Amino acid sequence: MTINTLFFGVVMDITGLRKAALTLEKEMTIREFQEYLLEKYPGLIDINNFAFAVNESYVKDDFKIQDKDVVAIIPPVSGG
Amino acid sequence: MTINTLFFGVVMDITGLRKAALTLEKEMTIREFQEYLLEKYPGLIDINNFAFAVNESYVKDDFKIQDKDVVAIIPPVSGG
Amino acid sequence: MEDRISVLLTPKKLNQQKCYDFVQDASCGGIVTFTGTVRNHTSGKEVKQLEFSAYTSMAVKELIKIAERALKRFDILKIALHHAEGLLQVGDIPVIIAVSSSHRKAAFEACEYAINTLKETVPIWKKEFFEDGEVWVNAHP
Amino acid sequence: MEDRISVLLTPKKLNQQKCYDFVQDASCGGIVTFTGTVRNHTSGKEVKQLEFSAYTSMAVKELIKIAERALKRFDILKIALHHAEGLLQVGDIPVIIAVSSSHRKAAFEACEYAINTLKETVPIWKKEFFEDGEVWVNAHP
Repeated sequence: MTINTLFFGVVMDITGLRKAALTLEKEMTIREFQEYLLEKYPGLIDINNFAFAVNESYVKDDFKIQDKDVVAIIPPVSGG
Repeated sequence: MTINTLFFGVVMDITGLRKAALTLEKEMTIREFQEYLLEKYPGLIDINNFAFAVNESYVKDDFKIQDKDVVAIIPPVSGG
Repeated sequence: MEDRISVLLTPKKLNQQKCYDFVQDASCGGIVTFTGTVRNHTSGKEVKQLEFSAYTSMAVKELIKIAERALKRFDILKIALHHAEGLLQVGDIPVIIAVSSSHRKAAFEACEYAINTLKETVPIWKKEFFEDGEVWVNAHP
Repeated sequence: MEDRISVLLTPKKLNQQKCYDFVQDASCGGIVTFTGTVRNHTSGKEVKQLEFSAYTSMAVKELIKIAERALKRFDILKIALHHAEGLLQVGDIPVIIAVSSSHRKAAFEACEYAINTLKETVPIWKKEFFEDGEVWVNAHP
């Protein structure tokens, strides 16, 4: 399945990308996707922690990603 | 001794005066002065409660009024 | 301490930008403002207008005391307390309190402290005018 | 509920009067405002400028969620949450939150709740520029 992944802030700097269409070989939870990301972009290990949003809403670690989902990696926010 | 007395808000309406030079026959505390005022202006009994300021500072009931003091009767404030 | 305090009691229209500009500072991270506005009703009765009168000289002293205490008690940078005198219409602004700080929590606390204390201690009196009469607020039991 | 909420995420300069005018109402007695301002230093280092970037579509949704929760949780009338994107200089305003209410305590609580929650949940990122480099705030342990 293919998911659209969005990168922001420090994560964008580390990956060098604003977005990427990633092809996953199996269904994944957010937890599994995070491990997959850390393998693909080892620099992410330096980040404080990050959250995930699927289709513009925060999701938990056990959320199952679906085909065509838009998955955003949310590094620590600092608005305001 | 003579003191200058200032009236504000509802107290001004009751006494019909903005200020008055009152001659006291003896030295008085604020508590005694309050009794004196209630005799002089019986309408004041209807007021919620009032505080006193001498020379522009709040004073307590046992404060002793001096000759030439400016004594303000402060009905419940409602600024803001 | 005086250059960190702006106190005003005036028959003129209050100016929010003036309060903001006074407290704003390149070293502050946030500004909390309380702006009072004249409501169109009190306990279900329609308010036509308000009149504020003050023991002016003492009121200014009490406003300064509040500002000084706020500066001592809270970790804030500057504070402005401006209050109007005279006739005000619905929507007009009787009071503005602005506080700047590096720490927003302190600014919120100081601003709330200042307006609460102002309403308790500053010798200013509000008369409400209704269709059928007028009343000094808080005067009667 | 929508006519009681104003949410904005914009590359333009924020406008305090606009926020005030949105929340002001003849039935409200007070307005509490939090205005963020860009500080000239962070942990002792001089800040030259800031840049805010956002996951815009989601950030707007999160701002609306905060406004809706504030309206449910506190006895307030209206709320505005405006946030800036892009480059800001020292003294500029990244965020304004304005809340109107009959009861000032509720307005203070709702305003503080809104800015605290915004700083925790809204996907907006701040980059600080110093003389000798730049850093994403909060990014690293």
